[in-house]
Amino acid sequence: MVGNQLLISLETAKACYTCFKCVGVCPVGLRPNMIVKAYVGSIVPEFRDIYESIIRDSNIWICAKCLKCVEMCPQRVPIIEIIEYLQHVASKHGVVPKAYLNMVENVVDTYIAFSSQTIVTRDGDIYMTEDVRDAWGLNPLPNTQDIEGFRRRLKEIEEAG
Amino acid sequence: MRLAVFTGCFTLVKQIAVEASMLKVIQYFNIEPITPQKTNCCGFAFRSIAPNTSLYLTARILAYLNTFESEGILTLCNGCYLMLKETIYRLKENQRLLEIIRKHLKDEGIDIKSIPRIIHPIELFHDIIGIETLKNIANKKQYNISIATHYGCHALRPSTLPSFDNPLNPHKMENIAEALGFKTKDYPERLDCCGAVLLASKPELAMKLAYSKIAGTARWGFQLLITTCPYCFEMLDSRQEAVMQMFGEEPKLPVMLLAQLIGLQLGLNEKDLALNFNLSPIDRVLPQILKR
Amino acid sequence: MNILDSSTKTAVFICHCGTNIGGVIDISKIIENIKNIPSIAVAQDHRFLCSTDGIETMINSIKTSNADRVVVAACSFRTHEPLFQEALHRAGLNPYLLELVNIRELCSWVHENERDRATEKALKMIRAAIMKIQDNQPLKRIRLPVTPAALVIGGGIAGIRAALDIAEAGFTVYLVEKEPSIGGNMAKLDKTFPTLDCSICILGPLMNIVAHHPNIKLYTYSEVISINGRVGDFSVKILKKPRYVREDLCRGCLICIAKCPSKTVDEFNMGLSHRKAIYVPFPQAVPRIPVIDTASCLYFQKGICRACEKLCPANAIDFNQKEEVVEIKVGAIVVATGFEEYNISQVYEYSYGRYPNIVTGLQLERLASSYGPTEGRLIAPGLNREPRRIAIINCVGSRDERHLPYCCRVGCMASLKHSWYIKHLMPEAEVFIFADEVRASGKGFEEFYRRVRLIPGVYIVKSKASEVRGNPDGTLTIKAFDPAISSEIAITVDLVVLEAGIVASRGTESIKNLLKLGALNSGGFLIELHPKLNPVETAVDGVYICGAVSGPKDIPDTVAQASAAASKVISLLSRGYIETQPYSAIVDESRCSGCGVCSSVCEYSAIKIVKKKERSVAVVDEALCKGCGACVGSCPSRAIEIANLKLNQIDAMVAEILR
Amino acid sequence: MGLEPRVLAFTCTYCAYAAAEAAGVSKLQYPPHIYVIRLPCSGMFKSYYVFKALREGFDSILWSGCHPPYDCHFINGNYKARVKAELLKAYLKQLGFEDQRFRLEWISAGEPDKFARIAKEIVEEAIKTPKIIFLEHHEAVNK
Repeated sequence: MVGNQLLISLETAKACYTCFKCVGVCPVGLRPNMIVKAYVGSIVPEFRDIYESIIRDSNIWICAKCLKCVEMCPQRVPIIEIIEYLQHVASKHGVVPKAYLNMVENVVDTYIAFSSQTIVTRDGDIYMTEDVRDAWGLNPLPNTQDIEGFRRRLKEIEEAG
Repeated sequence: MRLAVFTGCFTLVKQIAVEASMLKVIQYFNIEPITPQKTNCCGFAFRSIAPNTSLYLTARILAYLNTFESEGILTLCNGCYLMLKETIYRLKENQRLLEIIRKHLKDEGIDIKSIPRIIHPIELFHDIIGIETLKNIANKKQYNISIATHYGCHALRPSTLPSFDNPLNPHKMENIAEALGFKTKDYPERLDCCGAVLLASKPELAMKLAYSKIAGTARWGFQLLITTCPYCFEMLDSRQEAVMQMFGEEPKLPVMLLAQLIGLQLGLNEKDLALNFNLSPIDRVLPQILKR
Repeated sequence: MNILDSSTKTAVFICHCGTNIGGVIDISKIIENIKNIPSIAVAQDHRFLCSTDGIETMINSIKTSNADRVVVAACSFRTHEPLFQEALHRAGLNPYLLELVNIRELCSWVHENERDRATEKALKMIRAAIMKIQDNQPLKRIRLPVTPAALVIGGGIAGIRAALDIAEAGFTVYLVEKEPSIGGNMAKLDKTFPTLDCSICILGPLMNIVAHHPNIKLYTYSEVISINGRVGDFSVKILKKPRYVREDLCRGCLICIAKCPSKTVDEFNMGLSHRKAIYVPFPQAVPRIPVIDTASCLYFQKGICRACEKLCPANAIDFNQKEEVVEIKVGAIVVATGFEEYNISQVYEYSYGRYPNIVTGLQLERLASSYGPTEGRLIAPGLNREPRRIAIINCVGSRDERHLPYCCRVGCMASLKHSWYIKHLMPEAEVFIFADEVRASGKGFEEFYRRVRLIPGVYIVKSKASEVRGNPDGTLTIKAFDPAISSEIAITVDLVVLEAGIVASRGTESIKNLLKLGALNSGGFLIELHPKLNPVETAVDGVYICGAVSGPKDIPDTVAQASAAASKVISLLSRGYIETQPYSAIVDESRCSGCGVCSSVCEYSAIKIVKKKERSVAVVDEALCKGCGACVGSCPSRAIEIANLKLNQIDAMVAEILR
Repeated sequence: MGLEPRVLAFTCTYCAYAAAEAAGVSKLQYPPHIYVIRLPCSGMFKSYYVFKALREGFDSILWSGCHPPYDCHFINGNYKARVKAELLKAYLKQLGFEDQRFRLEWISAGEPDKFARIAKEIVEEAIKTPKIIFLEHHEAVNK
């Protein structure tokens, strides 16, 4: 789910006929069909509990985004979009792994998702990122001079909804 | 030919070999790489938690690279490749958001003027540089090395977006390896996930996925695995020892980048190809490949 | 024409069709409106105009009001036009003075939520028809004779049954089969579900009757290459491919096959074994005359060998045989070209084609068959031993938006039958069936399902298998999720059977093009005229379809359709004549300049330019004219028109809709 | 009430009209502004019908038949329609009619959803397109 076109049409999601193919193929043991069902049923009170528990449950974040379920689904249910939608809803409720927030913070501070770190060679030598980049004649990491404007724009964009 | 090279954060800070080897190799084929100084995260990490921001970040890359004269964007990372492809498609669908994003881009003095071609390294070697060129380099030399190919999930899937190969039964990487004189064969774990997406949030699960990928591949008797993606490389090469130890096994599968493999054939030296950063036991196959 | 000073009297009848029309459209409002049109003699509604009471009311009203034209606003002309035309006839009117307005399919059903606008639209449609009918003329049908013979294309169980039924009624039947033997897919089956009777034992006798029936002329190893003409009078060209074995001399000793040194892949055994270059596809083949396959014959490829020619005691081998084209005349055609399995190597997750021990359902039939490649011993290809554990995966390619959206209708039962085969041949084996649904709707099917469930060692997993993966030792692992135990499972087996989806056979499209049958359904199936009411008829008069060519079917349904198609053919042939449609082109000679453009666009050569009183004018042969209107579109002088669809009638409708 | 705009669909009996009826059978809903006239074959195409309907006050015209190459029940009527329709399209453009005023579509009997979709599209387009104003002769001269 990229872009706030959140509501995946119910019609494509309801095409699911519960064949469990997505469950068998999921490498991390998610139950995509249950997530789809919860999404479809989120407007019916009887299914609402499941929907809410999925959102509160951090399990939804174990999706490895390998997209195998999407490829194998015989009814072309946009499973990954539903999962990402529910992740979005969950993050709005504060359920989001810390690692994601770290990455976000990094981007806001330095344009990129990771800060410089140690790199090991096969011989056991240890270098810092900047030194390796320099030694191999590669560009240095991005300059963070005008990061303030970048931050402001990120904020405005997300609020534009 | 001029190509803008988008490295992506993980290549930038960790898997420097991906960038170093690729830049060296493509220059050999008369491709002039443009390596922009300004760059930002492709937004993959924001996909679900801040979808608009993720689109903006990718759009910013597209707009910034627009300022250079190039025939396309070569993305070194599968995740970035998917984000760039998907964003182009999404922004076409959502004109309103596109306008908002363009307004912010214009603030910075950049704009999405044209839609560039997004190029995956495999596509570059197979379709742009071409199999015939690679065959000439190999010069009919045959190696007794059986190579397992690893494309990575986001290089191929989802099949709803345009793809450089058949998303469910790709063959271009095999073609490249065979053109270089290596043996390949289909194996069931070929399209499995390396687990890297979970590396930050669920490291143990990520290691488990990497283990089943490595162990599953190794049982077919391959001598070498090749990939292009920095994340897949991290999981399968850099962390192979840790992954295997977690399950009480020894590292056993040499892993190399596609660009490194081609670079060795071109006679580039090991330092240029940054082969000292490969932590998997590539010493097992390196002498055989170097013996030209 | 202005209806205000019209001298015609029009009767209008509007059908409620229960609530189908009346539930959306305000019919009383429409009646009120059209009653004010001066030319209207009577305007009535009825709950079900097609009922006996409706028809009687209609006839009475026409008679008492002395109406000379009738507009009926109801359903599709495809369903009830003949019925209402008959009513006009009984009321003493020419049946072509009827105008049918479809306010159901084209209005009430498609605008269910917009009652007011639907009512307005229906009113306009009816008023337009009233305007149009003012210019309708009485028309007459022409009778033409019917050739008392039929062509049946396809020699599977459907074609065999249809041919036998027509032949039994005393008519000549030409049965054309592209393979060297008749029998089709049913001959490949070992047993049939749910009764488990031996397939060839019930098919074989029928094949032999076909071969010797005095009214059936059998063309095997032949193809239909052209079809021209119309219902009652088709001329058909059949291409007889050379067998290189003379049918009149061969005694069927098959010594030639025993001595042939060249081998190639056996198509009848679905590629699981080899056959000789000279071969009969299977022991019960009809006719039992060998065919030489030139692609693998050493004589045709390299000019050597000729062993069969030397050894044949009847001197039946003839390497100089040529293709032969036979031309026949028939009154009706039955298409029964059947099905084939979908190319499931495209369903990548099941790895068909990557490992030898993954077979399709039909391949398993051959493996289980006593005249198959292993003579009835079940051997896993590639492993060359009896499999101990077998997985059967259903719906491969079927019910899948990426491949075939429809159900194959036989896979569920076939998978149960296959597990029965396996347990019958190897009682110790373990069988896993992966089926997210088991569709057992036929007679005796659910009972059979229960019977198989109770067999020890048969396990049914109620989900679609996710993936099939090979192992280095040649076994295969199926990954799936079992909802019953709510857990992922990985089952390692020696043989995987994929129940493949079903598509129309490869030749169907070319037959469709020869016959101008129009579109195909997904899967390449031919479309019936009406899915409920005309399941064996097509859009082309005199052309009938039966069996799996119109969609996946099991054997009982196929045979029932074949007999249905045959009875349609018999009633056409025994009546002996057809009546043409009367909507032919008519020429206004006062406007015609004789330029001949109409004649040049007519595909049926129905228009000739004739000199009449020093002027050239176009003349239409009504027996040849199909009423397509191509001439109308081409005429620069507006001199040629289609009867009862004249230019001014269309103008009148356009003007009335906009009024 | 009021059905504005108004769209006229000429359909061939064997494909497009069959599709329109099948759309009814499947209860596919589309706007009621579209009126269907059944012709035997799309090959009956005559520019006159289109001009006449536009002149009389229809906003858009749909001409529909069977898919090329083989679907036509009358051998090649769809090709005859296509040749003339393409000419007409060019001519309408010269006369200043918008492109969406006239559409040629192939709809097979098995595509009721396509008929419904096109009906929806063409009506929506017609709603967006301003009414045609035909000037009387003297007005045209004055302009």
